[in-house]
Amino acid sequence: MSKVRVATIWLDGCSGCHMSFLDMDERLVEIAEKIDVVYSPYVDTKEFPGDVDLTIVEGALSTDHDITMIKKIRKNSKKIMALGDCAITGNVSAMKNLSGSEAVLQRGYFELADENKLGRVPSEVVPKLLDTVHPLHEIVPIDFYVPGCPTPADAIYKAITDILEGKEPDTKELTRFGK
Amino acid sequence: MPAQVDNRYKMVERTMKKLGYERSALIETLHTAQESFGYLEKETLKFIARRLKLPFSKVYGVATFYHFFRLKPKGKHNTVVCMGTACYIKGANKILAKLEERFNVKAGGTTADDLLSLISARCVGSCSLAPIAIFDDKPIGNLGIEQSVEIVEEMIR
Amino acid sequence: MIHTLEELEEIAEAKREKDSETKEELRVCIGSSCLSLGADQIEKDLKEEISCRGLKDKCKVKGVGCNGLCSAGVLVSHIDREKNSETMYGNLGTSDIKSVAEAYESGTILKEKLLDPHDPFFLNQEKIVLENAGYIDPNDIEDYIAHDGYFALFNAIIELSAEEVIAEVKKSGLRGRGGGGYPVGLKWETVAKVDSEQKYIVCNGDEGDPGAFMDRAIMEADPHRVIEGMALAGFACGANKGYVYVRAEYPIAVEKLNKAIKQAKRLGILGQNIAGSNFSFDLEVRLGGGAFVCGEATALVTSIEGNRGNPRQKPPHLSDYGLWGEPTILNNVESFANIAPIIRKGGAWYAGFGTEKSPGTKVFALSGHVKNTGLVEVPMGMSLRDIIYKVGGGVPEGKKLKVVQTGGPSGGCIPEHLLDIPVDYDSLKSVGSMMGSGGMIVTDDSQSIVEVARFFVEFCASESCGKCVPCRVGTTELTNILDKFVAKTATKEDLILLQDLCTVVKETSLCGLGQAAPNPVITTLKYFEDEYLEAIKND
Amino acid sequence: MIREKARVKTFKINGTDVTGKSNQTILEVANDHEIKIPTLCYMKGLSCVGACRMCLVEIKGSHKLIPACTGKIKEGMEVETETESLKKHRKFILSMIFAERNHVCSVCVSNGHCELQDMSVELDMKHSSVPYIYPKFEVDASHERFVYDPNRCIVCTRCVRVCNEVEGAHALDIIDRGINSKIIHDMDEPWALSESCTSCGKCVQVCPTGTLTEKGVSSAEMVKKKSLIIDLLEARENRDRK
Repeated sequence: MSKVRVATIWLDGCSGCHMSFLDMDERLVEIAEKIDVVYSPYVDTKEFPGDVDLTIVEGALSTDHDITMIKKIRKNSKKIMALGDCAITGNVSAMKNLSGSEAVLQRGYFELADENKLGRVPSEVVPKLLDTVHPLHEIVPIDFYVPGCPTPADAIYKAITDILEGKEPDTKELTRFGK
Repeated sequence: MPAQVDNRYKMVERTMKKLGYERSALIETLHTAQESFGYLEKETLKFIARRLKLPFSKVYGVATFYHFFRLKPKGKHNTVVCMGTACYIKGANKILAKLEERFNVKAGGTTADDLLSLISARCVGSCSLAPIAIFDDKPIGNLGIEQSVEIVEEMIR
Repeated sequence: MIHTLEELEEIAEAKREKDSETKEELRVCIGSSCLSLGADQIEKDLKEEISCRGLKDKCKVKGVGCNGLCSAGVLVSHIDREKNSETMYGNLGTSDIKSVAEAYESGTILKEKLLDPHDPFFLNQEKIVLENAGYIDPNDIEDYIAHDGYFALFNAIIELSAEEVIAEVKKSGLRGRGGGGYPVGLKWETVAKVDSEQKYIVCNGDEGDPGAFMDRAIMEADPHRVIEGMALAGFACGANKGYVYVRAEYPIAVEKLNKAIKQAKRLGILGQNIAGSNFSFDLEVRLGGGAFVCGEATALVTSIEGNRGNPRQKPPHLSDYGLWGEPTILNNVESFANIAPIIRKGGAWYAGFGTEKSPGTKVFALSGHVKNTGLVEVPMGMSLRDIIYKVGGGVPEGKKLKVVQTGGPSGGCIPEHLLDIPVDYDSLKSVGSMMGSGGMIVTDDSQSIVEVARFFVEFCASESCGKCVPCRVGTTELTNILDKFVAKTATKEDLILLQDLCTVVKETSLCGLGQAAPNPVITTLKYFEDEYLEAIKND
Repeated sequence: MIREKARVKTFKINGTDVTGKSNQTILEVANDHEIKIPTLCYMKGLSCVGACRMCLVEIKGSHKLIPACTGKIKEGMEVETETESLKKHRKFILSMIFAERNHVCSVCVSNGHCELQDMSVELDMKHSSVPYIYPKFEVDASHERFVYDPNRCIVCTRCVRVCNEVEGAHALDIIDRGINSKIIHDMDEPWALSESCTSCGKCVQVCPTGTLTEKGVSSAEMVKKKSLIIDLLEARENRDRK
């Protein structure tokens, strides 16, 4: 039996959920026997591949680039798992929505900056902020939700093994919003 | 104490007395207070709360629940645009939008120079004359967009 | 102070005699709509013109309540008692008054302002509630008495038992005119049977539906009729205190009611030992504050008690636990306005109008894209098409009718192809709308249906009291999603969400406002789904 | 008002026979029989308002859903508390509560001790069915011992009720209406300046979320005393009257 093609991606999040992923420790070996990681911050692939069985997405959608990516991911993936509170609720990433992008840029590039040589908000290389940060499911349909901040390794392990066994992931006992 | 010298407080007091200082007199009293003072200031509300032996928070809760009550002073002139259903389908929303734009004030607000308060009403019950607006207590029906601007301009001149 | 039917009859006779001294009358409609057009000035000017011409003894100028045909305001009727004729002028401005007076003096007719009394608008109506509107002076209790006023009350107190009054109301089949359509007689009977020392009669005059002004017209044109109906309810149910809860936005109605109550008290028609009996009934007016939700029974009652108008979960119903926890009858203005004629002429007479399950007549406020806007009273069961085309004169400017909205913001939109349904409680419900209080707003095909739905939902969102979650959050979410449909940026998922939201808000909200708030969306989705689909962007 | 004598009534909850006194609510009888019905605005000892709609139940023969916290029991009634449609409705309504304000659990002092958070697990609500609204509210940290963060409020009004009904101060109430409803002190003044607040802290103890919390505590410490109110009421009932 060929291995399940899995991608992981980190959009607007803190990478905490990816760290948690690594916290699965020796269980990673067990999982690695069943999956091929075809795209991930852990591996060196530049382009998001086609024909992915499962994509695990950390983080919310904050920029035009995030939107392009999630649409591409949806197109290229059979299943998508929203991992962590940012992906599911917007969480900390979406707290920006209370003040708006302009205020956040002001704060980041001027008020808190020691030195802003450009004298303005950069418009190249850095993707453009959306007016509103969205959780994934507000833009594309999502198949599985595994909350947590960050999602504990046990919950990630349970979710992945459940999915590999063809079951709906049941992580109720292991994680919740904010855990 | 201003309550003893101010005639407006006397009006309020009269309403409360008429209703036996019952707690249920609150809304009637607020109506009288708004009529006498033009709007409901916190000081006025606290006066009423003390006289009727009601909690401050409750009085404030009631005063903010009912949209008839104003907690801020009105402008010198006011325009009430009816946004009832009949007026809406006859374009009242466009009149309101135009007035908001022309006089730089949002519905429910007062212009910076305190000249004009723009108010949107739920239904003034004159649906036959839709769209209708009330300019300083004078209702004018079958309004046109430009006409409404002209009337307000004339009014605040 | 009057104590007997004979004394009441004396007042009526004296008034009629006094009236007959002046053979003719010029009646100026001073309903709210005509007032907006300067009717008060016209009344004043006309009085002056007539007295200048030395015609004061021959002709009386009097202000009367709403005549109904508001779109032709200001209206002036010339009544000639000897010839038993009525000439009606419409579309009058202050500049026309001289010509009206001249025409009157010279015995000619002002042709360009003449309204046809045989216009289908007048012919197809049946006036019970509005029988006095446009005829009597609302400021004059004697005028009301001279038009059979308070005879029902005195007759009931002197001749009938409380049970007999209730029996007549039950026989009439009258259903609550405020929207729900609950049988009035049954409601009264329930409260009458409750053993309690204190009971209350409450009249809902809050009329919060935008596009509805029936109750306003009744209170302004014929306030004593409401008082009589409430006093009869008090007699029938053993209540000695009543409240009329009126919108603060209706200052004229408030003024007329207060004046009427004062007059009735002076004559002993309200107060202690009415008609020499041991029945006492007192009435007070209470002002609303501009909250649509206060049309809901439990919210209205808590508002009278001086609180925020939050509804509470029913049961218990008002008949068990109403105002200040006491058994309470709550009906709206139009319901009470029907009572006096029912007691005067009998329940069976009333049941002869309308349909079997919705007897009587109903007053509608016709507005929007229809030629004759105004107040109409028609027998129940008349088809929507007849009301709009025969009475209302159809859609102007040769446009096509798209929907008729009945039942206020929480009612439904009825499309053209269903116009032949009879207008009664059950038929309207069967097409997803409801009777409501009687607003009837006609929309022509220039209107986007999604925008109409959004308008109503936004109304409910801003009128939600905020107590229960589904209404507080759900109506706002509905508005936000409909914004996307209006902007044509909605997705397929939004359409599903819209439907889900409608279901949850409808089924789980605490009170009628929330439960009915999705109705305009549900009906427009049912009849105009294509307009929603068109608003979905493809990408 | 006529008070009827409490009589024992027998009826069914989820097919099981239960008994209760006629003045009891469905929720009270369910609790007595250890049948769990989800609740948020309900708190034993306070008046019932039926606002959160979590405890909606079906009653056979009626098409209307009734909140168990206000619904009085009737002889022979058949109550269902866990039908598929009820579960679906509850989850959807819970979504609405989450979407209404800014419930960012990860940065909340009540994280781990929050009834709203617990409810998301209990009802297995994995994501919000409705879009987030993102209103903005200022935090009131003026009081020396407590903090009020309206961003986390679910408008259950437990605080309003406990202050009015148990403490008797009525320092809190709601202003405005609909989606703009907001809990306030006195006339929407900073908590520290409230003339009516007795600083008893009952509102903090009954608050189901991180809206009303103690100042300067960690999320591990911010555990509310859930039985405080009922203990207090019972103690008052039994106090020595000498």
